[in-house]
Amino acid sequence: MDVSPVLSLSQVSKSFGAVRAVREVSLDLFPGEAHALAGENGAGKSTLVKILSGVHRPDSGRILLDGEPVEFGGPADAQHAGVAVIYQEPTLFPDLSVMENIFMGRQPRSRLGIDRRAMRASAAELFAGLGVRLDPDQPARGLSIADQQLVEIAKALSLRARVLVMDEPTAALSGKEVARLFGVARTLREQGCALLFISHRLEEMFELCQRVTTLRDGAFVASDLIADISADDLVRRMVGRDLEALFPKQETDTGEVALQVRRLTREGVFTDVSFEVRRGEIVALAGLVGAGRSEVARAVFGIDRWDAGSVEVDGRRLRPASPTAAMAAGLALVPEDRRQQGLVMDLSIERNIGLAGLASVRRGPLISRPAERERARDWAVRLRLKFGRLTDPVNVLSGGNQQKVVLAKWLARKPSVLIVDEPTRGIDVGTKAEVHRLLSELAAGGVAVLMISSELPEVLGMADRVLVMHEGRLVAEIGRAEATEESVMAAATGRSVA
Amino acid sequence: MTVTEAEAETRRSNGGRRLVDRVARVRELGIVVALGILFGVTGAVNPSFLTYASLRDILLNSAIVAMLAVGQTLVVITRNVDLSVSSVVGLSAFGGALILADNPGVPIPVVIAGCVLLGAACGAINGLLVGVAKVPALVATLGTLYAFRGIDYAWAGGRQVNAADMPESFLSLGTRSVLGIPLPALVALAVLLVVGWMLRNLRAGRELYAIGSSPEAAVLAGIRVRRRIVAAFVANGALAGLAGIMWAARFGTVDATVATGKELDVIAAVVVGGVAIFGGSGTVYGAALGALLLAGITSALAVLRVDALAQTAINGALLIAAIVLDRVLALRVAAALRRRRFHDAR
Amino acid sequence: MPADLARVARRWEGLILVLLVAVVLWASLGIDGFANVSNVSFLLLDTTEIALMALTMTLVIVAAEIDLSVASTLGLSCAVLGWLWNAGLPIEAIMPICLLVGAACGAFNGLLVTRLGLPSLAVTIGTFALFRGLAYVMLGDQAVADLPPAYTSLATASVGPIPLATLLVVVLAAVAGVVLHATGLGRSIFALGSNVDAAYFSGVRVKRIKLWLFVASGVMASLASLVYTFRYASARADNGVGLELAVVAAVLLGGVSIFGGRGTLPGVLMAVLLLGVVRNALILADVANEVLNFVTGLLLVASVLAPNLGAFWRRRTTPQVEGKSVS
Amino acid sequence: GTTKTDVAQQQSSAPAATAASSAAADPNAPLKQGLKIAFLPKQVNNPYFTIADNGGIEAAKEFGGEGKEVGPSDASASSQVSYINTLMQQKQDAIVISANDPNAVVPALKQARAAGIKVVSYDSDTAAEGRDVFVNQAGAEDLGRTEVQLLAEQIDHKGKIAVLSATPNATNQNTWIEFMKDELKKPEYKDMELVKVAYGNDDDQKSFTETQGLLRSYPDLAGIISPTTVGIAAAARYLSDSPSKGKVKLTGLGTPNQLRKFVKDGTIEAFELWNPADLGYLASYAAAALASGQITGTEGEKFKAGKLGEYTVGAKGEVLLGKPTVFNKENIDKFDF
Ligand SMILES: Nc1ncnc2c1ncn2[C@@H]1O[C@H](COP(=O)(O)OP(=O)(O)OP(=O)(O)O)[C@@H](O)[C@H]1O
Ligand SMILES: Nc1ncnc2c1ncn2[C@@H]1O[C@H](COP(=O)(O)OP(=O)(O)OP(=O)(O)O)[C@@H](O)[C@H]1O
Ligand SMILES: [Mg+2]
Ligand SMILES: [Mg+2]
Repeated sequence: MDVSPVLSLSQVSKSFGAVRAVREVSLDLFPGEAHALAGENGAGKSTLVKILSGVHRPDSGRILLDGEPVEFGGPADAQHAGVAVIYQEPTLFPDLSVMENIFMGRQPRSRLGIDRRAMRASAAELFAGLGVRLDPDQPARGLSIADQQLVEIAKALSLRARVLVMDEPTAALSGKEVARLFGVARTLREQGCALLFISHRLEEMFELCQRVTTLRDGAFVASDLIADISADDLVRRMVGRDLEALFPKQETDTGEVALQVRRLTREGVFTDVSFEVRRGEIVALAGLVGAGRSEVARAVFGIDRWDAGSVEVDGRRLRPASPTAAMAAGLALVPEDRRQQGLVMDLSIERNIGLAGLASVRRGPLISRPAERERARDWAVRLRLKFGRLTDPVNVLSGGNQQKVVLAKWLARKPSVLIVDEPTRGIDVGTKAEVHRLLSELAAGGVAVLMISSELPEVLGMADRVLVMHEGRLVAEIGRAEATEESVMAAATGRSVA
Repeated sequence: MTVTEAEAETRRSNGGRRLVDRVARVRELGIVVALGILFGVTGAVNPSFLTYASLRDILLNSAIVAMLAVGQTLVVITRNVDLSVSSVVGLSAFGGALILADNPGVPIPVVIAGCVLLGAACGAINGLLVGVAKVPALVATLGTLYAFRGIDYAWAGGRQVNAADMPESFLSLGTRSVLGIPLPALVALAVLLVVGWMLRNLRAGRELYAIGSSPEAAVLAGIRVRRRIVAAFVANGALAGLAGIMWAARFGTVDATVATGKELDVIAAVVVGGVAIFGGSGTVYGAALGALLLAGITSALAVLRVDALAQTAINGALLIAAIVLDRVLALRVAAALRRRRFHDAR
Repeated sequence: MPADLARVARRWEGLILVLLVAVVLWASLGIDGFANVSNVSFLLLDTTEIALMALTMTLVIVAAEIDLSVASTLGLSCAVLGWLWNAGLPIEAIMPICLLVGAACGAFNGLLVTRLGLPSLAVTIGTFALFRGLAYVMLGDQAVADLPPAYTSLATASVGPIPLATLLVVVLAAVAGVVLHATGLGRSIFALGSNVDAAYFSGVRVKRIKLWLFVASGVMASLASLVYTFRYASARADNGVGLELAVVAAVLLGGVSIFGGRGTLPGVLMAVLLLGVVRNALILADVANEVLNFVTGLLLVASVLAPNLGAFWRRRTTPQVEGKSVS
Repeated sequence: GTTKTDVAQQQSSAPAATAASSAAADPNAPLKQGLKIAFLPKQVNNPYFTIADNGGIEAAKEFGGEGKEVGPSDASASSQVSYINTLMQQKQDAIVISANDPNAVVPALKQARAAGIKVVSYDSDTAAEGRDVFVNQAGAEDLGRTEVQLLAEQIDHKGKIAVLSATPNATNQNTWIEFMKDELKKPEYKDMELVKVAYGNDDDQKSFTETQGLLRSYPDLAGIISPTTVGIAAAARYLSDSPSKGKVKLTGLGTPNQLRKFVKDGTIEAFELWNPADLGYLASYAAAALASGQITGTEGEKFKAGKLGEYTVGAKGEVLLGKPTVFNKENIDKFDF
């Protein structure tokens, strides 16, 4: 290539205590090129991103901006240098309005201070470009993960940066938003912006990027032109071995009804939702972002109060608004927002895994530490968790590994009805297959699984039945045989299904 | 996106904004309602409560706490707290009074400036402890609450400065009225308006909210968190210093115990005023209204001839009632908002 | 953020322990009248109320709440005791009633916090005034002093150098320590103090636990009021004014995070003792009261500052936003 | 427990460790040299006590003893107890205390007395079993009645009056107020009505707002009695600046330095107080007399108190300082405290 890179990393390394998160990795970002970063969970992608954005200072190696070595003393320096970052986990100010989140520190000003009208207009313009229906004055608190991610994207775009780094921006998005985002990204690329894109969805990398760099265990593996390699090659580079089929849902005989939801309504959120899930069955709940799927799951599990309707588990009605009652009945919910709802970030891995099942490691009134640790280790190994020690706080784990801890916490309870909300969000291909195998095994063992997912291939590959929600209502139920991308999307966007 | 779609979008967001605005206003409305009830009921029972002299006294009484509440709001918004204000007030009040008493010729503006600087220095100590050395604010300022008071005691050594020792021109600052409004209340009002404007219309002001709302995100957004936190503490300290010298002018009798325990009143005013104790939201106007409400309650109890022994209890009960009222209103609005969300979005 | 919380905790307690040992050594060698049985016994006795209230305050603060009304609850319970005693009830009947009053005060706080979702700081500033006020209403300016000598002497009695009241603290501390550090309830308290949402999603009965913590805090305050009343042989409405700050200071000095989710009970107990020893030693050394206040404040700040300064110097050389969990 | 006897044994140099009354007094015993006398006021840094204790320390110097002031900065009973214990460990010869709570300090004082330490209470008494002698600044009855008389003269025995006191449980003030109420029952006060007792908690600002509240709720108030130095100063401050200045009469207990300005500008006609320095002085001599065995606290015993002359121990171990001085425009400039 004859152009020179805007931003390069040269032989950077970064360790956290004993963990060598990034080892002598080099990377060149060229203007007008979208560069993909691939690797399993914990491979060091996010750490690399944080080095680029000045959050972490590399232990060794250099950062080059336009060929000149620079040192980023903090995120502010990187921003000044024209590097915009969308972090893996949304970093919003919950109390502030969406537009202030976007323009914090860069608010348009008039003579009388901040010019809110101009700010509102710019925010609306950004949202329009992304095709998002968000009110710029709305507070960020209460936004769904997807909406938060979209605000992050708008924020990064508003910087009009020379380098745009996106750490799994699509993990929480469904097809429609992803398409919009890619549209915007392509435009930026054509305008000469350099993109760094991270995703665990291989097809997205192939769709958007020209080049891909692969990391494994913090070390550089290869950098290829996308055109030159196949998906299988890429997976092999990431995982270091061949992978078997991605979606191994076994056919199982379905048993009696385990979860029965009748005419469930929570005013203003979802209306009249009825469905059932049988033992041994995986039912997917599909829909666009904001259709209300997570809200249904929350209500069923007793997090939110419902206004009308009923939920039965094994023929017994659940007390409303009581997660404890739901758990006692055999229900488990893997929530979509792992940082807020799934994990206590300051607590250790073992305590997090143990938290939902304290009763099972008790000796009399006391907790048996060996039993607790045994249980945690068992599940950590089964889910191939990448960790230093079980006593490390979960916040040092990579995003995907955090997700595994949430899964472990709930699977360890051996639930009879398992609700998983975006179970593989941010999980790498290898582990994703692992999670799918697990879900499938659980179903085979007689567990009723309700899976909420925004990833259509996952829905189609895993589900025995697909329920589709649109604007708070259940609009379609599609059997495994009839479920195709077209049929599901049609229902999800509100077009009637044949 | 077509033009009409965009228009629809804007209109929708306008509708949403109106709603949000209304909710935001309700935050302070709760206290205004409480204030209205208080003044209405008390005035009905004893009309002398609503006379000019009485209202003037209430304004005077709330001026100092209101100013402290404004300063405290700056700190609380950043998810911190300053318990040491009462000790700073004491230090500044005693220091100022002592200098005025011992040096008869010293120009009053110089003394006032000195007190503000003294307060700012105390604030800077707090700010450095919290912002730079990362000591949790509650711990740091609980420590300096003791420490500053200790300095105050050591300085005073049992001495008391009486009104007779200070120049008349200084004392009159505490009671003089301009256009019928007592001077301390005018100063507090000016401070309130300036700080209120800065918090809303300056980037630095918005950044304080951002820091309180999510400290981690603030770092990632490139906000100079340390500097802002120190600045908030310094500003609060300076206001406490000003409040201290106002205290000396108003009450005339000053010793080392001035304002002991006032920090709880200030925080109560801030909390009643709807400032979130965990940062990120609330306005100085609310905090000042909170201070006014607390002063109003105290005056009303005296005017209503409530038994002295029962006053503390009723004070506490009314405080709780005000918080509960505010909360119930907020919950109602939130519920209404949820019900409307889908209709609105369509 | 240091990788191992347990290690941090251990390091913290280590620090307090070293400080405690140092101060005790210095005082025994350098201050006349410190290291003798009657002084040690008095010192222990004098920390009883603070220690008792600090036990439950630790649990409450670990759960990310705070109870500023403890000293007022103590006052109200004293007032009830005095009032009922004046009314002629036997003391054996009055004591359980006092504990019930404490429980009711705690429940009032707890219900406002859990049912209405009000911040506990705000609620307990309110009840701080309310409970104290009720105490004045009940007992007014009276001091009830003709309490049965059997109880007043029991409150100051000791086994060897150890006052009976201290034994009570030890027993209750053991209970609280086991609850916090070895039971499911303790785990749940840490979890909900650190992240309420995640705890709620994990089936932790957040509201119920918080409610009971406030009740426990109230009961403990009234238990402390019994010790207080008998120890001073005087039941008054203004008993224990200002103790809440001493309790909170001890808990924070003991390494409990004011943001919840972090802290240990042994640390808090050592901090209570440290503050008591420092006070006692300095008074014996005829150090003026203002210096005493100053030292208390300094100790509080310095103890938190010391480990932070280490981190601060390390930060100079390594990354800026160490471990901010954004991943 | 074992503690009491331990301490008693350590105190072998001190006179007989049992309660003072059993030992016989020797009126002619000389004052011992080098007596260690500790003053424990309600609260240090309180100007009133600073003056009183300095008077006492002065006296100690005169008779060759060693005086010091220690105490809490908050006026609470429990913190005084810590100091009593400390003074006991320090083997002081006498403790001179003004009790925050007449009962709460008694167990600790008893222990101190058992260890041979003499206890004198001043300003605010403890329960009788806690001390040997109480040095009373003025007869409670005297004070209560004279204050009513002072005010009555100023308002021609007519109108509504109020009292602005310290805390609701201040022992002194409450006794005085009782006597005021009793005095008001007399026929010559039939036109006077005590409408309210307000409490300023000995806090300047609270007293200030309470005064304000009094005027607000009783617009036709004729006079205020404030039997506390903090209260009267705050009330004077408020009145001097309000339209009621000179119309609403104010009297009570205050120090001349605090109130000089208000006497001169007409806010206050007259108020009264004993000399706090004399109070401390007398208490110091009483302590020395006790520690030297001149007196034991029994009624009728006499001792010399330096420049103040001879005093006699009255009933219940009380020593009376004398009548308070009434301060007015004419005489106020003669006093400086
Ligand atoms: N602050 C930290 N302290 C200690 N270890 C850390 C920290 N941040 C990351 N790590 C470790 O560094 C390694 C790389 O993490 P990183 O977040 O970069 O992975 P990733 O490639 O982004 O994974 P994912 O796809 O799951 O997001 C992991 O083993 C992680 O546990
Ligand atoms: N706590 C909340 N307060 C206010 N609005 C909320 C809250 N949680 C979610 N919403 C909004 O409710 C709508 C439904 O959200 P929900 O999370 O149920 O959607 P979903 O179908 O699960 O989509 P996804 O999980 O893919 O984002 C969205 O518009 C979201 O912004
Ligand atoms: Mg990552
Ligand atoms: Mg969802």
